[in-house]
Order: sequence, then structure tokens, then C-alpha cells
Amino acid sequence: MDGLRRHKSMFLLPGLLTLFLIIIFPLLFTIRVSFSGWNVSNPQMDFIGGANYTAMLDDSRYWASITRLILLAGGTVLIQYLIGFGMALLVWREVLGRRFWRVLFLVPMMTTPVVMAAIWQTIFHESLGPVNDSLGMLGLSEIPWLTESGPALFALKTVEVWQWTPFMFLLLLAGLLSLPKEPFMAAAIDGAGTWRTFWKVTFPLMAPVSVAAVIIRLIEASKLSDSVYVLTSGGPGSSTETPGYYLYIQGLRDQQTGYSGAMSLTYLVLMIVTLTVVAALLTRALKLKGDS
Amino acid sequence: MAQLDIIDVGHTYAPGAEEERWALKPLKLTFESGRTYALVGPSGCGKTTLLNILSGLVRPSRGRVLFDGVDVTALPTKARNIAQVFQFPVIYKSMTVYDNLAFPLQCRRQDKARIDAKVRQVAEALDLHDRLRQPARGLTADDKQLISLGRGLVRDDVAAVLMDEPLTVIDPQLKHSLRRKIREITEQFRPTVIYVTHDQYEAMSFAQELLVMKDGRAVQQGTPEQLFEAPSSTYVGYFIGSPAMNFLTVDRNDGPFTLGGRPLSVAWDIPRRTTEVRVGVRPEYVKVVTDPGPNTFPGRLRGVSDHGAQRVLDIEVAGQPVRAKTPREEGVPVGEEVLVHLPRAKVLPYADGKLVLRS
Amino acid sequence: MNLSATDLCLTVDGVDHLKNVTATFRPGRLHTVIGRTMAGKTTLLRALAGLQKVDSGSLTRAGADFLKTPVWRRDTAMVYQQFINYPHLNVFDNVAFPLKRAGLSRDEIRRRVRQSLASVGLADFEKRKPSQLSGGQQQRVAMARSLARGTGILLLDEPLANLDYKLREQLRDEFKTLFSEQGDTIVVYTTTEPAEAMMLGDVVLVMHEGRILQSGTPQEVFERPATTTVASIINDPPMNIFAGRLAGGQVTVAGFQATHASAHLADLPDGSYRFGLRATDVSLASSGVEGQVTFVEISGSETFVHVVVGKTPFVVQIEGIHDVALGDVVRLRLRPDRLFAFDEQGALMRTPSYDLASVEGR
Amino acid sequence: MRSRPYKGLVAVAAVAALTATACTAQNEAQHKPKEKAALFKPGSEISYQKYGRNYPATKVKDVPGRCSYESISRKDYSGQTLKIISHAVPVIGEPTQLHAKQFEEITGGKVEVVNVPFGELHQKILTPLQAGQPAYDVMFYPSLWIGDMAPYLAPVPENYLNTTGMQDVTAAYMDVATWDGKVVQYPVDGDRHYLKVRTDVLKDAKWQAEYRKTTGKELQVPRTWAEYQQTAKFFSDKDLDGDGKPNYGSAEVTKRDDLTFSAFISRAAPYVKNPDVEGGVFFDLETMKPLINTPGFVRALEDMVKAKATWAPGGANFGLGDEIFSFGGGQTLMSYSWDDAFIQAQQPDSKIRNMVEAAPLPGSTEVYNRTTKSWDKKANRAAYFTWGWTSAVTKASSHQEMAFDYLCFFSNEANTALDLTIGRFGINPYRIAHFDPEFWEEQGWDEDVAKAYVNTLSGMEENPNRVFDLRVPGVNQYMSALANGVAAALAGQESPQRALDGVAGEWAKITDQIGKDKVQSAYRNVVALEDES
Amino acid sequence: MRSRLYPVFKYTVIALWACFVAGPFFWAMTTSFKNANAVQGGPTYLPWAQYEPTLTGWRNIFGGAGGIDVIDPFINSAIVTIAASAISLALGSLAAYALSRYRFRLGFIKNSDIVFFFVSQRIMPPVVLVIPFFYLLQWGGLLDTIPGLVIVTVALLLPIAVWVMVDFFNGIPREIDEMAMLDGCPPFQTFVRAILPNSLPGLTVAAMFCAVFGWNDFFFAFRLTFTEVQTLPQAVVALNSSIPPWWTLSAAALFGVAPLILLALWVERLLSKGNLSGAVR
Repeated sequence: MDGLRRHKSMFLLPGLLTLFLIIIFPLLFTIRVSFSGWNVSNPQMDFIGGANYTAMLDDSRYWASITRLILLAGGTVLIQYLIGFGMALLVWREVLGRRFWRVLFLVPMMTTPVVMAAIWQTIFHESLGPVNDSLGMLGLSEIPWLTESGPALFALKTVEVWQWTPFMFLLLLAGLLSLPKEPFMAAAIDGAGTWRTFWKVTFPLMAPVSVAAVIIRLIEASKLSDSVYVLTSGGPGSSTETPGYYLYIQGLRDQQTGYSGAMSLTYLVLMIVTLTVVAALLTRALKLKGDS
Repeated sequence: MAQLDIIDVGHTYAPGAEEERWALKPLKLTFESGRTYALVGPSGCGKTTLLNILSGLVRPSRGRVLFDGVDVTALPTKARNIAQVFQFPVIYKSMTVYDNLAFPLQCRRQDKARIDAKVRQVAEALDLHDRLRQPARGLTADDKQLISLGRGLVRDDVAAVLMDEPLTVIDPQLKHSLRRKIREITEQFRPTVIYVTHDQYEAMSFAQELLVMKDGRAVQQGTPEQLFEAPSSTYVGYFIGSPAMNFLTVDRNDGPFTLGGRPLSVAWDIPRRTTEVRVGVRPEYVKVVTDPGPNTFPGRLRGVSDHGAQRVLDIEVAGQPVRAKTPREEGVPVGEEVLVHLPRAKVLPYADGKLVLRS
Repeated sequence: MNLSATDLCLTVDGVDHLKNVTATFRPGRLHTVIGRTMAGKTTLLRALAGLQKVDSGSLTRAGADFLKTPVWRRDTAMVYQQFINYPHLNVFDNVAFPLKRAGLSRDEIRRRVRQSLASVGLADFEKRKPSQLSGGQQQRVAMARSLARGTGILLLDEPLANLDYKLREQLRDEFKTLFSEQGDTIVVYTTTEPAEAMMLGDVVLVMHEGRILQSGTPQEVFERPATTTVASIINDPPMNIFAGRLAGGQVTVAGFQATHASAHLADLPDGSYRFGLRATDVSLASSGVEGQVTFVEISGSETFVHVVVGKTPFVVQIEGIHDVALGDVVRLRLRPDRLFAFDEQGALMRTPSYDLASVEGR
Repeated sequence: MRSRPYKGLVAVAAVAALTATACTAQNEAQHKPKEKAALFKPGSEISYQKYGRNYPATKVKDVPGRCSYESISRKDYSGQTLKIISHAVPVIGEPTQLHAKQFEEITGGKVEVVNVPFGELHQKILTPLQAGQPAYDVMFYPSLWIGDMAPYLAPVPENYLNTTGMQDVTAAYMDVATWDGKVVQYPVDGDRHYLKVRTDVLKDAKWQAEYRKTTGKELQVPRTWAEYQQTAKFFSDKDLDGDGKPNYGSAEVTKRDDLTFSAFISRAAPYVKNPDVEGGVFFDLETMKPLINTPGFVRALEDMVKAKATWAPGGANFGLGDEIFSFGGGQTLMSYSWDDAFIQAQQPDSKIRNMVEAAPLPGSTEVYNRTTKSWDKKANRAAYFTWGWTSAVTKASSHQEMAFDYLCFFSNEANTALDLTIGRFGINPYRIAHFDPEFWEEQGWDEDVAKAYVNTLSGMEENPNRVFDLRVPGVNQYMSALANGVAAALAGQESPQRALDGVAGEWAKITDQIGKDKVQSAYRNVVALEDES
Repeated sequence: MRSRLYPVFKYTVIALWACFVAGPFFWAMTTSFKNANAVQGGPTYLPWAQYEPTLTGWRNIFGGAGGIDVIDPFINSAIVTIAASAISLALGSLAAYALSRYRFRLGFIKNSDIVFFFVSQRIMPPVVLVIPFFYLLQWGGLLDTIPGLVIVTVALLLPIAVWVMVDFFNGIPREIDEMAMLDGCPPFQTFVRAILPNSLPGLTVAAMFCAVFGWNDFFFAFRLTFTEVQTLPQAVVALNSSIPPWWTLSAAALFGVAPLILLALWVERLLSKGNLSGAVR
């Protein structure tokens, strides 16, 4: 539809400008503040050059949190994808109580992360919580869920998986429900078994939805901090700290606004680059280009 | 290749419905081994239900389906050993053309050399042999349909190839060549083919035998020629042929048939009946003549439609419309008043909408 | 109130979609645009509707620059190949949609919708959603919507292409009546089917590769195809075109068969030509050119036998349904009096005598 | 149709504009209260009963004075709104709400309270202050933030300083509320860390015998951190109360972003606070060189790492709440921190009520001398006046009088008396009057429990060897760095020495960032408090 | 051939996952009827059998002593969520429509880049935004007001709306737009009368995502309001003090989830009817 030049901006601009206006100031502000020494006792936009950036390079806690995030986000999103896909496959077709399962499996994503993380904290409570209690009943030894880095990371992943697998589940189930029947008929006719049908039919057909779902989840997971905040406060030590949480500590709790500005920008750039690369790789790996 | 027998098979999607309202009324049919059949009829006629019963997607409410004498009624699709080409091209997106063709054999765990030989043979026939290494999803819709067909052909043991309106999404210009290709291939491999379509044109040019369906019933089964020359009902007469067969209501008072008061001889004599009798004659056989004679009636020329090489003349004979299809070279009659000749051998008698057979 | 296109051009990615298209569309006439898929027919309609911008050229309506008129003020209706209706509206509201936009009174809308639906035979379907209708019915709704408004321009883009042939046949008949009731509307109708173009059109425009190759009455175009391309497009099956030589009153076809030149070729100088012969003018006979049957097709009431003679393919059209086996060797009789003669560039030189008077000279 | 989305925007803008005007209009004038008739007779009986079933039935008498129910109920604040930020419910948050409700009832004014989790409080208060946004009139926050807050606080007016309640506040807590010679915080709470033990175990002859047999020592309330460790270790993983569940030796606040730094300073105090050395324990006051990695602190951290073995499951990630539940619920034998755990153990429905005892924090047998750089071999105890809740009114508030009236009402004798008895309120003795065993016996405490409690608390007031929190600007950063180091050592990521070296490095950096002079002058105040006594 | 064990396996897996999903809710449910002693007594699950249930937790979220009052925050949350979702959907679908239907080119910037610009807003760490937002709202006098919160929430939700709607509009045939224009609708009317009514499934999904993210936002609401505007998550978080009352927290958590469970039911209904196919891709 050409020849409608005048009208097209009428549609786009309200939204674009709104977002732009809302976003541009924070962005400029952050860029500027990252070159300032703004902190709790000196809340001023002075100019200290790249000092914050130099400091950042030496901040092992920051870099460790980024590495951790990559493993954490990558890991949980993968698990979410696998479970979400698995569950979507199980309640896709005939199954008793299908609607009940579907609703139930959606509910966790509807809950407020900070609030549910508080509930999870009580669940993982080492002496008063049900998890260790159940382990005890099974005759297993109690696990210091939130006080040792291994279990704490596990607990964190559990919460993330619980909260966000439904998101995957929803996208993938909707995807499955919109698949045509014929390819499955064809596979049955060709004599393919369940496994082969999945790998050769279901999975390739679901590839575009999968990529979209994984990318969106990665974007959201990269901000992981609410559950860290409530569940472990980054501890023990700094073993569950994510950039989101570290930025929060530096930028808000300790009010190192300038320094956190520098870290935020770096992080933002890193994330955009990483996610773009990941998206491109996934797209290529699943050969989605040129395929509608 | 197998013979498919449909014995007293009927189906309803609403259990408990009376038989009159079934989607497919109980019928008995035989599809002979190695022949091509077309199921043709308007949407909702039951042809898709019948196809689904054959493929095992639908289990009939009644009756049995035999493949080479073996009862497969209860078997699922996978166990029926059929091949199917769907309306929308179905290929395995993640695989190459070669792997697509090899897939059914790989699923059956045949040895590699055998698979390779078979795939190459079929690919050759499909004109896909030079694209075997390409990813299948890059092909055009018509080539994808060929792959679908090919996946059936690589299997030696396939009982029947079912085709469900395979040309629906093919570009009009390519329909012709794809149909031609499919036909050539089926001539070569001679599987039992059951081809479902709503398009008579497709059905007739593709199949050796047609099964015209309507309202869940098989109306007529026969070769294209049979359906053209002797439609068993006014419906088939209307449905097959373009323009449709002319049907004229005739009178019969104690003697021969009359049309507008003039005697009309028909192809054969029929028993006397009280019911309304109509005669059918194909527009191709209606001739505009200059001289009066037997079976020749006066008419009025109402309109001319120029189809190019032919013209279709709309003529009113005894107050009833008659169409005549005339070659262009015969020109258009001058003036409104014309004489129409209905050749006796081509005038068929119908009672209650059914062809009355020669007794 | 003519709609005149002058030198419309559109190139997309190096491919000409419209190339110097010049045509005048007149009120009260039905213009059929015939051409193969991708010939530019749809692009032309979209350009007329304002849905497609052109690179150059002009479009005027009643002397005013039509290109500057936005789509919604072009007073144009369009029927698409793919039964497009508003999925969320029922049949009545679909048809009423443009009328409401035009600000007609409720009573007037109801009257027009009812009338329009009745004219396409859907009077009883007012409350249905388009998705509950068959393809043919959907297309009729689209027709009804386009007709109800009584627009000055009505564009139909292969409206019957996606329907089966019995429906096509039926709707074609209905269209003829409907269009004749449209009064002063400019109707432009695209199709790939010669018979459709011929029977519906007051004017036939033949398009190929973005150009209009020929326009005229159906009879003119059919009987005097300006080029081999037109000849092939306007005939179904396409006219058999083959190279031949004319020498001493003999036509040599495919290098090995001579046939007596007919009177209408008598004044042609000797030389190489391309000849055209319609499928109806070739027949299977006991004697004649020998060829092998490669394919047999049956249309509604005709049988098309594809025969290859040496390397030259021929199509033979036989009335009625006949069973011809593939691979059979048959003999073809070519009617010399029906030969069209084209020069080697494909321009028409002579037409058979039963058609229009032969073309005088070049 | 076409304008619908835009209409929305216009509406939003309009609402925004109106709100903005409304806000500014409010700020224009200071509102003076009108007088109205008192709702209470002098000396009326006050009880919280009507506000909920979980309040004790205790009744107290309204004590006449400026802040009494009677006086405050004469004020008419109708039409005015007081905005208060306080800690989350219940600790300090609940009394804030409760007294707000009462204040509304008796003055006709409106009080809006927002409750915020601990980790957010600092930033949530400071951001608007720094931005010049008049967000709150009254703020409740930990007293150690005074260095950050002071510039924005309104000094307590003279007439409030003269109230009986204020006059009764102990010298130490008046010091806590003072900045640059001005009282800028309104004392509402008094806090210190002390040791809490279960006497049903420590005084049990059977356990005493067993302890003696195993360790060759007498079982008693630990006097040094070494004894604490030994006792805690001995009782860890033993079922002390026969409920079938194991008990543990020690509960401590260890969660990094909670109050771990306070726990650590408690442990470090006797090692680092040498009564013979002046000049502060955190920094060398002259050079502002951090002392956090000196041997005394390192020793304390080593102790703490050792203590891990005596903690309940999850003990390495205990927040204050966990510590309270763990000791107050009878899971552990001992703990040291604020009053809360003790008060929790003394709640009427507690199963260890009157089986607990308060004692001064453990001391040490030697104390580091940073001038001689050697350990002085002598028994040492230091009183750690850790931070407690405090309140203040912002300079920018347009409701100064209402705000101070609220605080004065909040802390009037009657309210405080009741608040002290409700463990979850987190309000602890800070007036001389509170150090009266009888008051506690009235709450159903056994006499010896009450006495030991009062003695422990008042004893701290008398101990001249005092440690105060690092009340300098940026205290959160310092403490957060400290907590990180402690957490790293506890998690085994680094050795105590290395961890504290890291903290020292951080501290130096923070000082540079904030400005050495700024920190130094603030710290001088703290040191003065410590050294003048 | 599928073995006979397959259904057993299938239902076992479903049941296990269901337990995991429902577990926290069950735990919160049972905890919400406990009191301090019941909690400190160690983990228990069944009321009456294992502990004496009380309504303290539930009473406490409706203004009970030592609790919070969730009613006002609930209303605030609802207003902010609905208003921000509505604005985001309106602006988002307009923009998405433009991006789906028209080609934009500004130097090297193309449609996909604009879509990416929208979506990339979700990558921004909230910390980057919140301090500038504070000053921005302060400047507009919008701190601690519902409009201020709505504006900020719109920034969070707009990308979601655009992301969902671009995909959805791409699935609606352009011919419908063209037809509407031919039928006399200028572009805006075309959008409103012909496209929007056909976008219900897409709008539903977008609305759901907006509602979920809007309703559950704590970070921004918390930092950009003081006392006037408290949203539900803020009210609940106010319980997270050093002595968290588990029972009240649990009751509040369950209360906050309730409206969104209705949303889940609705979404499932659309799913089952197949309305969402194409809406989520």
C-alpha cells in the first residue's frame, strides 16, 4: 500500500514518540550520569571522565555476575523451554481434564514475582519450610537451600522455572494448536513413530515459535533480579548475584548512581549484542530464513 | 497395489442420527487394483468422509473396509499402508528432497542401498533428480506436491495412493502441468489411486473412473465417457459437461413423446409411466439446421455467447431453454427464428431425475 | 467520465509489472483483461484502484488527475480472487459496510443490501458470517458488496479463478446479467480464461509481461490476434504455433509435411513464417501427419489430445469425451484454410477467411 | 473514533496537571492547628484492645504533658495530611500505623503511612530528599543513617525537647539523636545488642554435669566469645527440650543484605575497642585509614566462621527475622542481637517464656591495641550501641507542628509503655523509666528474668567502653562492603584476613568518593561520643 | 507403537508437574491459616489435623492489626493496570499496524529496526530507567500520582503490545485494508472499522501480557510513589520486614493472584476455541 505516506506516520508516531519520549530522557540521563561521580552523598552531575568505566573494568563482582547471568538465564530458559514444550505436548491433544491442566499450568506466570519469591523463601526455609521437611520424610538429609551457593542457585533456578515455564507453555501450546493436521497424517502414513514424528514434524514446525519464545524469555530473564533480591539477596557471598541485582545494589541501595550508570550502559550494550547474536544463531541453526 | 473394497460403509458424525442424515450413506464400492479413480462432487457430498475412512482417519459408523480382502476397518492410518497427497503440500521442512523421499523407507528400516536406488528411480520420474540435495522447503508448491506423491511411490507395497484435492493451492498456470505430471507418473507406476476433487475437469482428465457423489451418496460410477454420454441422472447430466446437459419436459399422450406438440423420438423406448418424463440432450449434439425434418423443432434464438472456438446459442424451444454448442466456423444463424435438431440417438429419457434404462 | 491510462509504468526489482500501459476505460462497458499469471493484470487493477503506486504515466478520470485521488475517494469497488470479505461482519453488514461509509439512510441501506443480495442469490443468508459460507457464496457476497454501492468503477480480479468449473460456469452467466444492469459503471475484469474474456467482455485487452498487446472487441481479438502471443493467450487450449515455410503455394510444416496453401495465403510472398492453427482445426484422421500421443485431457465436454510431431507439440481438440491411449501413434489432419500466418517476429500477416476479412498487406 | 487514543492522552495530561497544582497548593502555607476540646481526661486509661485482637489487654495511664492523649486530642488537624514513611510491618511499621490511626482519631487530621522493606528504606527516603521532592513529613529509619539524613532534617523544637518523655531519654540515646550539636532525630527506640540464653538448659543440673564431664568447665552464661563458641558447640545438634527435633547452639544474623554487619561488630567489639586507646575503631581518625582489617576484626571474623558449626540449618543465611524465630521459638540455645528475640521468647504464648535470660555481650580475654600493634592481655567487654529505630521530620515538611505532634504522641509515656511489651513492634527501652524490673514483672515476666534484663540493659549505659555505629555519610556503602566481606568469608570464598583486606580497600575507595573531610568530620562526632564517656 | 505404559507415563508426568506448579499455592494457602506458633512449630500442611487454623492472616490483609489493607492498593493496581494496558494497546496497535502495513525507511532504519527498537526497551534493566523516571516525573509533578505511574507503566507495556500486534496484523490479509479503503474508509477508519474488530485474539493476548506485567510491576511503582498511590505488590511487600508474618504474606499473595487467575481462565478458553492460533507466534 503505497501512496499513503501522510497517513502512515499518523499511526506509528503516537506510539513511537510516546516510547521515545519516555525512554530517551532516561537513556541520555544514564549516559551523562555514567560520566559523573553521582553518589549518595554527592548527588550531582559533575564530570569525572571515564573513571566509572575504568572502575567497572576492575569490578570482578560485576563481571562474575554477568557470567553467572549467562549461565543462569541460558540454563533456566532452556529448562523452561524443555518443560514448557513437554507439557504443551502432553496437554495438547486428548487428555483427561485438559482445560484444568492448561489453566493450572498458566497460573504461575500471573503471579507477582517479588511476592511469590517471598513465598518461595518460606518454602526453602531450611528448618521451617516444606522442602527440607519432605526430604526428611524421604529419609534424605536436609539441604542448606539458601546458604550454600550450589543449592541457592538451584533454588533460584527452581523459582525462575516455576514462574516462567508457563510463559513458554502458553506460547508453545498456542503454537501447537495452530499447527495443521496434515503433516502429522503424512508422518503416520509414512510410518514414522512417535519419536521420529516429533523430530521431523513437530519440532521443525514449531521452530519459529520456539525461537520467538526463547528470545523473549531471554530478554526477560536477563533482567532477573526480583527473585534474587527476595530469595537470597545475592548470597551466600555474592554467589547468586545477577547483574540486575548488582545494579540494583549499586544504583539504588547504595545509590552509586554514576557508577551504576556506567555498568548499566555496558550491560545494556552487551545484552543487545548478545541477544542479537543469539537470535541470529538460533534463526540460522533452525534454518528459518526465507521460510514463512 | 491392492484392491479396496468398501462394504456397506456408512458414517455419521452425529451418533444416533437417522440414516437419511448421515454424512455418508451406506454404500458398497470396489476400487480395483492399479486403476485411477476420482471422487467428485460439490462440497459436503461425502467424498472427504469416504477418503478419511479409507485413510483410517475416520472409523466408519457401519460397514467394513477391506484391503486385498483383509479387514482394515479398525486399523489406524499407520497400519494401513496407504500413501496420501494432501490439499496443502506437506513436506518435512528440515530435510532435503532426498531425505523426504527416503523418509518412508527409513521409517521402515530398509537397507541403504535399496533406499537409494528407489529414491533415485522415483526422483527421476518426478524430474526432481537434479534437486535431491536441496532443502525441500525451498521448492515451489507444485514440486512439493510431487514430493508428497513420491513419498508414496517409493514404497513398493503401498495399497493405494489417496489424493485430496492436490491442486487446490497450485497456481492456475501450473495446475495443468502438475496434473499432467501426476497423470504420467501414475501411468508409469500404476498404483491404485483415489483422487478427491470438486472439479469435474480435474476428475475427468485425471481418472480412469469417476465416482460422482452427492448428499452422501454415490450417484454414478463410470468412465468419463460413460458419464458424458449416459449420465445416470439429471444431476450427473448437469454436473458433467459444459455447458450442462439440456433437459426438456416432454408430453406423452397415448403415443410417442411430443415436444411442443411435435413428436420427439428418443434413443430408446421406455415403459409407460404416470410420472413426469424429461429428456436430456447434450448441447454438443443440438444442431441448428435450415431444413425441417424428424426431431426438428422450431425455436427462438435468445442469445449468443462467444466462447472463442465455439459459440453457445441460447434457444427457446417450446417455451423451454435449450443450449446448443456450435463451432465458430458455423457462424451465428441469421434472425431469431431457428430450427433445432435433436439427434434421436442422443436424446435420453429420464424419469424422476433418473435415466430410464433400455428395457 | 472515461478513465484513461497513459503510459503507466511500474518496475519492481528490475521486473516490469506495467510497461507503457495506455488504455481508455469507458462507462457502461465491460473490459476484460486477459493474460497469463504475472502478466500485470492485477497490478493494473491495483493501479486503477490507487492501491499501487506507479513509477510514471498518468491516469485521468473525466479530465482530472486520478493519481492524486486517494483510494477512498476513487469511487471504486474491487472483487478479489480470494473471496475477501470482512470476517467479523455478517453477510448483511458486509454488504452494508460501504453504504454506511457513504452515509446513506438506514432504510436506503437496507433496501440496497436486500436488493443486492437478492441479485446474487443470497437473500436468505443475511445473518451468516462469511466463514460459514462456501467459496462461491463468499464470492457472491463480495460481488454484492461491490455492486450495492453503485460505484463508478468496478474492478474484478479473476473473481472466478478459485472456484470449480461448474460454479464458474454458473457465476459467469450470472455476472453477465449483473453487469448489464450496472448502467454507467466502468467494469474491468481480469481473467486467464479466454472463454470468460470473450463471453463477458465488451472490450478485450490482452496483457503480457506488463504490456497491453492488443485491445478490441472479443471478435476482433479472437479472429485477428495481432501476434503469436495474443493468439496463444486468447485461445484455450493455446493456439498451435509452429514454424513453417511457404513456397510455391505449399506450406511446409516442421520440415517434413507439405500442405496446400489456402486462398487467404495466396498473396503472401514465399519465405519463412510462423503459422498458427487452433486446436479445433486439427483433427485425428486416418491419414495425415504422424505423431505420438503424449497426454490426453478432458475438459467439460471436450477431449484435448496432445500429440508431438517430431519435436513440435500439437493440441487437438475433439468434441465429446473420447478415450485415447497415451503413446498411441495417430495421424493429424491440419486444415490449411484455417492457418494463421505470422511473420518471424510474430506479427500477424494473414487470418483464415472464415474470420474477418484477411489483413491487407502489412 | 479517530481521536479516541488522543483523548486518552489528553485526559492523562489533564489529570496530571490537576494533581500537580493540588500538590503545590498544599505546600504553600504552614498550617497551624486549631484548638478543640480534649477527648480524654487527664490520666485516662489507655489500651490498644479496640484496635485488634492481637493486642495485649494491658492498660496504662495517660501521663499528662505535651504529648499525652489529652493534650494531643485538643489539636484540630482536620483537613491536613501527614505523610509518613516507615519500615515494613510489623517492626516499627505496625506502631507507626497504629499511632497514626489513633492520631487521626483524636486530631481529625489524616495520616498516610507507607511501609517499606528494610533494604529499600534508605534509598526510598533519600532519593526524594536529594531531589527536593517533598515526599514525606515524617520518617522512621535506623539511627545510624543520621550522617546521610542530617542535612534534610528539621531540628526538634525546643518545646518538644522539654517534654517529660524527652527529658527521660538516656544520655546515650540523646547522643544518638544529635548531629552537630542539634537534636535532629526524635528518639523512639533504644537499641543495643546483648546476649540471650536459655536458662532451662544452662541452669539444668543434668546438663551442667554433662558439660563439666565433657569439657571440664562449668556451664554458665558465656562471658567471652570463646566460651560462647564452646557452649554453642557442645549443645549443637542435641535435643534440648525433648520435642524430638534437634536444637542448635547459636542463632546469628548472617544474611548479607540484612543486618550482618551489626552482628559482626558485636562480635568484634571486645577485640577492637580498647578502653585505653582513643580515636575510634573503624578508622584512624587522623589519616582516615580503615582499621577494619586489623587483627581484632580478623579475630572476630575467624570466630564467626568457626561458629558456623553451631548454627541451625539455614543459619548462614539468617535475617533478623530468622534469628528472632530461631531463638524466640526455642530452636537455638543462644543468640545475640536486638531485643526482639528475647521479647519474642517472652511472649505470653511462648513455650520458653521465663526460661531465658539476658546478659551482656560476651567479651574477650585480650584486646588489640592498635597504637602498640599488639594484643593487650586483659579481660575486656565493650558495649555496642548498635543502631535502633529513630524518627525525624523533614525540613521541607509543610506540617512541622503536626509532624512533631505525631512523634511526640507516638512516644508518649502511655504508648511507649504499651509498645515496649509487643515484641514485634521492635521498640525497646530507651528511657530511664524503662529500666524498672517491676514494669516487666507486670507483663508476667519472672522476677529474675526481669531483673537480669533490666540490669543488662542499664549496665550497658554505664559501661564506659562503648562502640557506636559508623554514623557517617555513606554508612550504607561502608556497611554493605563490610557485609560483603563477612559474607564472602562465611561462604568460604575467602579467608577472613583476605576478606577484610578487601573491605578495607573498599572503604578507602568509598571515603575518597564521598570526600575524606566529610567522612572525617562526621566520624569525629562518633568518636567523641565513644571517647567522652 | 505406543506402549501400554504410555498413558501411565503421561499422567504421571502431568501430575508431577501439576504438583510442582500448585505446590507453592497449596503451601501459601495452608500457611495463610497459621499463626506465629504454628509456623514456628515446623512445617505442617493440614489444618486441624496438624495445626489449629486461624483467620489472622486473612484478617490482617484487610486492615487487621499488624497487617495491611489491600483494598485501596487493589483498586490502585487495577486502575493503573487497566489504564496503562489500554493506552499501550491503543498506541501499540496503532504503531504495530503502521509497522505491519507500511514501509518505513529513514536512512538505514527499516521497519524491522523500529520493531526492534520497541522490543529492545524490554532489555533495559529497570535500574537504568528508574532514577531518570524519578526526575522526569518530578519535573512533571507526577510523582506519587496514578497518571505518573500509568505513563511509566505504558513505557513497560508498549513494547509488548507492539510485539504481539505486529505479528498478529501480519497475519491479517492486506486485502481487508484495501477493501475497506475502497469501500470509502480513510486509513484511520480502515484500521478502526475493518482491522481492529478482527484483531480480538491478538488484542486479547497483548492485553493479557500487559495485564500480567502491569499488575505485577513492583519495581517502578515502589520507587515512583510515596504515600498516595500504593499498588498491590507494594502493599504486600510492606509485610516483608525482618519478622515476616508468613501467614499474612501468604494470604496477601493469594489475594493478589486471584484476579489474574480469571485471566488465565479466559486465555485458556480462547486457546481451546483455537482463537489464539496466529495470535502468538
